[in-house]
Amino acid sequence: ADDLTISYTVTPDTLDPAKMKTGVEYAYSLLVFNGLTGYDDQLNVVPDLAESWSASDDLKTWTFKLRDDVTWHDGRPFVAEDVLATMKRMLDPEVGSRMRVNFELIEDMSAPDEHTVVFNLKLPYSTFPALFGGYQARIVPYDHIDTLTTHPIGTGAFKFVEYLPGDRLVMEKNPDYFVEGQPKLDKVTMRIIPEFATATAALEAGEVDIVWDIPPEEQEKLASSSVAHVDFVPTGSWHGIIMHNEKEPFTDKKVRQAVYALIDKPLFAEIAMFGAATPTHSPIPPTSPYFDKDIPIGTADVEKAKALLAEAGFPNGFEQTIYVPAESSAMERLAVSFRDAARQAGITIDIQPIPSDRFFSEYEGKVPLFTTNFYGRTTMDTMLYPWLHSSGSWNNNLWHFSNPEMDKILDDARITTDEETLAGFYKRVQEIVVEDVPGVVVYQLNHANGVHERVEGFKSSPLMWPDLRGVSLKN
Amino acid sequence: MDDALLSIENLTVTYDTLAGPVTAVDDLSLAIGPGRAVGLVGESGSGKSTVAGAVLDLLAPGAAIDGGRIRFEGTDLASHDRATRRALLGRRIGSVFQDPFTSLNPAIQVGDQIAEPMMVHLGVGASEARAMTLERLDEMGFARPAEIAGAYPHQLSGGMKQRALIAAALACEPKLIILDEPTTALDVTIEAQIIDLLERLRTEKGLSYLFISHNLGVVRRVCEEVYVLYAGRLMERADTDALFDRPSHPYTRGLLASLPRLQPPHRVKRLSTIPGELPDLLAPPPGCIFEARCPFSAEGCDRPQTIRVAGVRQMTRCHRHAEIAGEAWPSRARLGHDFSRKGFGDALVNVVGLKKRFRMGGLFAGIKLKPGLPPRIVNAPPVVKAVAGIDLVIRPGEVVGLVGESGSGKSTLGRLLLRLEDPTEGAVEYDGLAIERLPQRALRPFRKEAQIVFQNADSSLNPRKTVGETLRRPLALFGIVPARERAKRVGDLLEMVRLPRAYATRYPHQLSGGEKQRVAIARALATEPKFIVCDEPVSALDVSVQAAVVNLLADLRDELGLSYLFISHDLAVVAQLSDRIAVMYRGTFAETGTADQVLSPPFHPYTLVLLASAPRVDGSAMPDRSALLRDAAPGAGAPDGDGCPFFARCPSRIEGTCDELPPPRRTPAKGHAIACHLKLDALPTRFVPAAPAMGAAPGAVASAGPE
Amino acid sequence: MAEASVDLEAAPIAPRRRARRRPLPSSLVAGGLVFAAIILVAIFAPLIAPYPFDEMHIRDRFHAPSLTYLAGTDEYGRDVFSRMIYGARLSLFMGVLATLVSLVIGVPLGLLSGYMRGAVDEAVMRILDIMMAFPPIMLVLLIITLTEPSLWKTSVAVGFLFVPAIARLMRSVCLDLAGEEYVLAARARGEGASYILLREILPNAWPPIIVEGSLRVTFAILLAAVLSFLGFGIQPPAADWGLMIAQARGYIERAPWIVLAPGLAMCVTVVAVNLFGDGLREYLDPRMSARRG
Amino acid sequence: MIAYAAQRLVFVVFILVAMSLLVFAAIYALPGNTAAIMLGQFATPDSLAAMEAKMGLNDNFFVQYWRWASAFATGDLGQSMVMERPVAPILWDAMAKSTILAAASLFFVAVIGIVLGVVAAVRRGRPIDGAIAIFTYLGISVPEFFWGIVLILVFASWFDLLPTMGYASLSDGIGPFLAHLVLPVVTLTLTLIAHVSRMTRSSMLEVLQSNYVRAARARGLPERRVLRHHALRNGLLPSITVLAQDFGWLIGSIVVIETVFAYPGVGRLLIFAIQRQDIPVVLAVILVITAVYALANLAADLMYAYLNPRIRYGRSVG
Ligand SMILES: Nc1ncnc2c1ncn2[C@@H]1O[C@H](COP(=O)(O)OP(=O)(O)OP(=O)(O)O)[C@@H](O)[C@H]1O
Ligand SMILES: Nc1ncnc2c1ncn2[C@@H]1O[C@H](COP(=O)(O)OP(=O)(O)OP(=O)(O)O)[C@@H](O)[C@H]1O
Ligand SMILES: [Mg+2]
Ligand SMILES: [Mg+2]
Repeated sequence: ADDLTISYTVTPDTLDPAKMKTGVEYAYSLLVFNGLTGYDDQLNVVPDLAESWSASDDLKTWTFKLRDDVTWHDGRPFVAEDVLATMKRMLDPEVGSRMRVNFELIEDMSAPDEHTVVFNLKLPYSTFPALFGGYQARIVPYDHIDTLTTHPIGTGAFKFVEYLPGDRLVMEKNPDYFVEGQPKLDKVTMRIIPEFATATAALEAGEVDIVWDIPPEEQEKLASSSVAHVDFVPTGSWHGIIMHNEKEPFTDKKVRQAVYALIDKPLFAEIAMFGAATPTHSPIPPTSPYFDKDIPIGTADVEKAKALLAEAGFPNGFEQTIYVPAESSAMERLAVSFRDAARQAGITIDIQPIPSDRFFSEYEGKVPLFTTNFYGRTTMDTMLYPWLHSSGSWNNNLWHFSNPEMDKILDDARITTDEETLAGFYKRVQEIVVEDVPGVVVYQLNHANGVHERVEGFKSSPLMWPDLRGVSLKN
Repeated sequence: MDDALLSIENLTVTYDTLAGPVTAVDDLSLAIGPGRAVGLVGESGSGKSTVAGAVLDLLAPGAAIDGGRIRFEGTDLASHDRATRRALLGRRIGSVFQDPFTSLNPAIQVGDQIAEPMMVHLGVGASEARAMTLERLDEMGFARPAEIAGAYPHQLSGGMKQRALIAAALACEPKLIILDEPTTALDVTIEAQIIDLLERLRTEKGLSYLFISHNLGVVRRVCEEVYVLYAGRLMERADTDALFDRPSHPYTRGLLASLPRLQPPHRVKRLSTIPGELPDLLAPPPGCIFEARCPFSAEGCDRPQTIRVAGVRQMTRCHRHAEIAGEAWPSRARLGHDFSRKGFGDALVNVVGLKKRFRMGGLFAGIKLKPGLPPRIVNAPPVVKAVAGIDLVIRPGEVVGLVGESGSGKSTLGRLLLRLEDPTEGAVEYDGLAIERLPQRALRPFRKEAQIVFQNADSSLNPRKTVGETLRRPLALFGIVPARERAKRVGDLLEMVRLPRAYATRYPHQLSGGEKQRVAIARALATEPKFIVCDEPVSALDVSVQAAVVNLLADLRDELGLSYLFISHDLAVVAQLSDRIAVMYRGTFAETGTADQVLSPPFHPYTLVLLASAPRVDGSAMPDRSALLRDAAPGAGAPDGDGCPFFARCPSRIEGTCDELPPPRRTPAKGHAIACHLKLDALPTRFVPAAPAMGAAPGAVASAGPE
Repeated sequence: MAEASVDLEAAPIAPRRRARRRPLPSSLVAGGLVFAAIILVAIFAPLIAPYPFDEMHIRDRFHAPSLTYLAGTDEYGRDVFSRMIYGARLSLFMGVLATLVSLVIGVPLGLLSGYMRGAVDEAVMRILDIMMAFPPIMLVLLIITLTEPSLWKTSVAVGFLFVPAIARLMRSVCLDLAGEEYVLAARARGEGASYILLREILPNAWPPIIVEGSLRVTFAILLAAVLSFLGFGIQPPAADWGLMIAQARGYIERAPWIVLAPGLAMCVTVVAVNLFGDGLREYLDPRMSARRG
Repeated sequence: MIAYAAQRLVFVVFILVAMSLLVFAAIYALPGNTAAIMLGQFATPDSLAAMEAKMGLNDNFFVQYWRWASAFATGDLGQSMVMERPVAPILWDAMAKSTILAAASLFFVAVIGIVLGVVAAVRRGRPIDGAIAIFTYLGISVPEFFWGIVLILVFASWFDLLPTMGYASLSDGIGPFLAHLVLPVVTLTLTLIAHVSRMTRSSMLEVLQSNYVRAARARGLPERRVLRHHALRNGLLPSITVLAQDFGWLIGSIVVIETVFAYPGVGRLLIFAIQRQDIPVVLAVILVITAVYALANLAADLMYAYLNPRIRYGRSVG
């Protein structure tokens, strides 16, 4: 039988798609569930459970037509009520879904018939369908919500078999999957292997077939391997050095500019990621058509930094602690590089690693200086608005940046469909970011997987989702 | 002497100490024929145990054999490899170590330790070995062998351990047995019984003994031939009778003169001693090693010496043995004070109704399942009444001698007096202070005044403290002398117990048995106490040191008014020192009274046995003990009821009375009490069994004897 | 007094003159010297190390050992040899401080509960049971979250973690020794519990304490490494052997020297500390003689 | 003695109660809570409040404790707040796996450690003594994860002799079951052996000088028997303490081993739960560990009494 094993470092916290927040959970949910929409390789929105959709002219009413040939893993047909139930949950603060903020623009929703769903929005939103491709926006069965965390039932290519926390999550082929010819594998096992050294050894020993999201320092090992290789793709995910704009000394734009001037992005990318990353200015990835190639990617200018610091009243630099999530060696290297660079301008940096869970709940956005990472989003709006708009949810969690021009551009972009205008907007966004420095987005990451030679048809996705539906094994 | 079972030729052993090499045995030759019993005597520290160690190949680390050969059954032991040599032990050469307290493994039941060599050497099965073990224990005079076999060493008294060790040495009936002070912890009745057993084994089975002892009485009884050792050198060798009757070496004479005798009057005479101490073994004098202490020394004694013939089968190492033949050891004895007329003051120690019980057996001993629904577990471990109701008064300046069978509770009583053990019942008063329930902190002033010399000197010395540290502590603790004088005082204390001052730097493991004992005595004296419990303080000492120590104790009593509870199994020593004597049997006093009262008629039947069993150096025949005791083993007592504890062994017992009612106190004279159902006039008066006094009224009160 | 004490003056004062000192066991000397050397290296690290511990030579990352970089360079191009030398500071500090804390608290506690028996013993032991069952990670986490972490806090915390172990060991030894007659003898002299514990029992309890203590130094250093491994470690870029090993574990194949250098340093330290302990234990035992039979 | 053991068993219950309070208080004292951690960066005040209310995190400490404790007392280990699945099956599963690992390691540590210690003591100062010292110190010279990774590289990756990681249940066959255990057990053993063996050596040295060992030799018992029967019984006391302690240390080490070997045990479960402040899971895991640990110590204490008859627990007669 074609049984594929893929390794992850952390165990899923939950099997409930609405509550997910880690790669391993996304991977599972994308195999077991479907969204209304999805993305293709170029990140274009494509149909999934919804066959088609249409918007009212004011971009406030959206109608989705659902497929009628889909059944749940327990045999019940998929209907509009499932979508309504799913979205109701999504909006319930008790559920605590990450995507609730995105969907809060929904005014109300209804199901005129079994295969149609209509959403009325509070404000016009041009990329609304893309939201349904989001990781958490998986459609769940209205009648099995209670057992989602213990025995999830979905519509996806694979059926959930068992989950042993800390050990493995097993899924088997769904023979009734609505896409012809998929899936090809009989069984998928997600193994939890916390240590990459172990995972790569297991890959070489043939005990696992894919090592998901292999960090740069491990990629080297597979370069010389005869049985496995590294498959990678640039993503929209980024690492940044974040300054809290409302905390001293970063309230002063000059200080932020000084910090920016100290950062040699290509060098940092090399040190932190061993080159498996692309320097950039803003959350807009270099792979995006909107990326502004004209803005130079900074190499360090210590003199300029010193001058700026002196102007800001820190001729001798200052002392600051930078917090990093402990589990990420790349971010730690980023911090170490920054410490080294900052020292040249007289800034003394202490590095303080904090266990991730605690870091994200207690430190991020609350301390003056830290590093963090972000998964890429699929639309320009979701990529920029939350971070750079003064009311953006992330902005308020990170750099607390406020620039009226930026706010206006982002607001306008939401209701613009004209490509030309949009391109202009986004170019300006990048200029402001470099000029005003809310924080430093240092580089965009590559997403890499260690793949055994017997795996066929696997392609790393910029969404970091291991799409196994079309994958098969050589024997 | 090629037919010798064991022959030691020119043995020299040295110990490596911080101060330099100590020659503990110097050029010693010795031979033991098959079926012979050879004694090895000599002052404490003269190297006796070292000889034993050398034969057994079990010398302490730091010891080295620097010369000589040891042959067993004709082959040089050094030519054997380790394992072969080891295999001889236990099977062909048995041994009993000097220190019974530490020679038993604390974690293994006594019976198993005895059975083990049988299983290893004789290849018998476990059950058979067990049966044989019980037999051996029975021979050793244990009343209930099975209980002893199941006990752990710490649950046994000193004498019991010693007997268990002898049983283990005899386990496989080896050809040669090396007995190092095998009777130090035994009371005379058991000692006699064991000596009988040894004698029987020798004549019947042809066992040979190397019998190391300072107890000349026992040596005289056991041995046919005696070697006298002094400072590692052989002083004299002779057949037993010749040695005791015609000692050729001055040192031998000194030893014999130091012996305490059982004859009255007691306690007024000082023992004669050999003044001085062992020479410095780091640098022994080139000439006669005894010269410094020899009253007969004359010019020329500092010439190097060889051993020479002094008579029939008698050899001696004395330049002047011919000239001094017949001269007696000069007795420098002077009379001690006599307090008897003055009387004593109020009670210093006052004990009323004292009791102490212990539980016996292993982890699960006494745990039984009680049938029923649900079955219940009851925990009723066997209990020993070590002290079973004692009243005792000790007055200032008074010495109370405590004698009694091994395991009769002497040590326990001693510990109870000092609150080292909490009594189960009863009261102990010291100087008007009820100490039995006081918290330890409140006992501090009492502790300074009341001291103890433990029965086992070895384990009572901290192995990681030098002698000097051990002795300095009480001085510092009680501020007896200012700090800068302490070193000198330590030296004084050492000299008081006849140890060289240089010993202050030694660790306990570098001392011989008797030396440790003396350190322990010195430690007790250091606090300048008023009352000392002396638990067998001289059992490990040779007679000359013993005499010195006894004299010292007597002097302290006379000059400073010290009181002692003096526990010993040596009646002569007890008689020498004590004002009053208590005879203990199974936790109670069988008889109490002044020394003269107890040692002269009328006797408690048990006292009589004790007196009759005491070994004699004069070689006179022992009375037939079988007439004095019933067959029952020592320690056998009345069935658990209230009867007389001596019932089972008493030849004069009154069936139906003695076994059921507690014996009444008969007082033949003021201050003399005998706990016995026999009427006063029926009590034995001579060393012959009295006719059982039939129909003696239980509880009859005897009239006070003549004053 | 007695006749035995006559002519005191004539008797020579104890012949100290000839007393020679007990020879130091070779393990004590060897272990001690190496350990002292390591401590010296730690103290004078800035003088000895060819580079600052955090100086990066990014062009020379993963440089194999050579004359320029004696033990090669790490993933930042920092000189591994220099970091190893600086690492001695943190690792030794951690190891020694933690061990001291645990001994200072654990030994008296264990002695007390082993000697007092009864209620004190039960109380102390049960509290220690609870302490010991409290997972170390939890404690460290508490400390890290409730306060800003720092090396000495972690060391003290680790020391606390070791307390129950030490106390239990001490107690078992003490239970055994308290039954000895020399302890009874001290009680008979009216010695207070503190003297008995410190001067009678403790000297006989040294061997296990020494063995345990020297192992604890090791364990503390190791625990630091494990904490780094689990993400609760020392703050980078500080060099600590454990941290160095933890961070370099991914490069075992590519650049083994990054792991081997601190590993070797730890190895030498561990052996030296324990050898020293063995020697000390031997030296303190009067029964161990230089001459063996 | 039985009464003492029973008393101690009752005390284990007290320990558990005390421990649960302690852990509860500790987690309570930590800044943040499960809801905050689960929502992480995405926490908005309204969702945080809603979630806290749902989880009952706003209640008073004692109410929260009582809610948990009363359920726990009836055998209901509760639900993981994060995973939203019952704790019991997860816990027992992880526990069973860790137990196998721990028991096997402890067994080897005890046997090999004691043997090495005894040999080193008997051959004090000889080359073999040194060799044993070096060997045992090597094990603790570098952290266990290092050994784990090296062993994986050598035996699983280069020689391909053993599985790299994970766990096989007995139903997969005894071969794979054992094969999966080899490397983790070896690693754990390597890191723990020094402690036991050094301690055994030290106490054996002490015992070997004792008079009763000399006496046993004088009875002609073969050296083996002297060692095994006479010396070891007394020399083992500290080793038992150390083993009981190492049991605790093992639980710490096991986290690392489980991480390196991707072994789904209780150590990683605990870390997982602690990091997320998942109170029911943390408590359940810690309490089980505490119970096991307390029982191990009880066993050690009873073992002392067995090996050393001078130690008696409880009151003496009379
Ligand atoms: N380990 C040792 N180190 C140094 N000296 C020792 C050692 N053992 C014994 N000695 C010394 O050797 C001498 C002889 O000791 P040994 O034990 O043979 O005497 P002993 O005749 O048996 O004495 P006792 O009758 O007191 O038992 C003594 O002076 C003693 O101090
Ligand atoms: N700790 C203990 N546990 C159990 N039984 C004990 C304990 N100590 C003493 N006994 C028992 O108490 C009784 C009296 O012992 P004790 O040591 O007082 O005897 P003793 O008269 O001093 O004997 P010996 O002359 O042989 O030294 C013995 O039967 C002994 O077995
Ligand atoms: Mg002797
Ligand atoms: Mg006694």
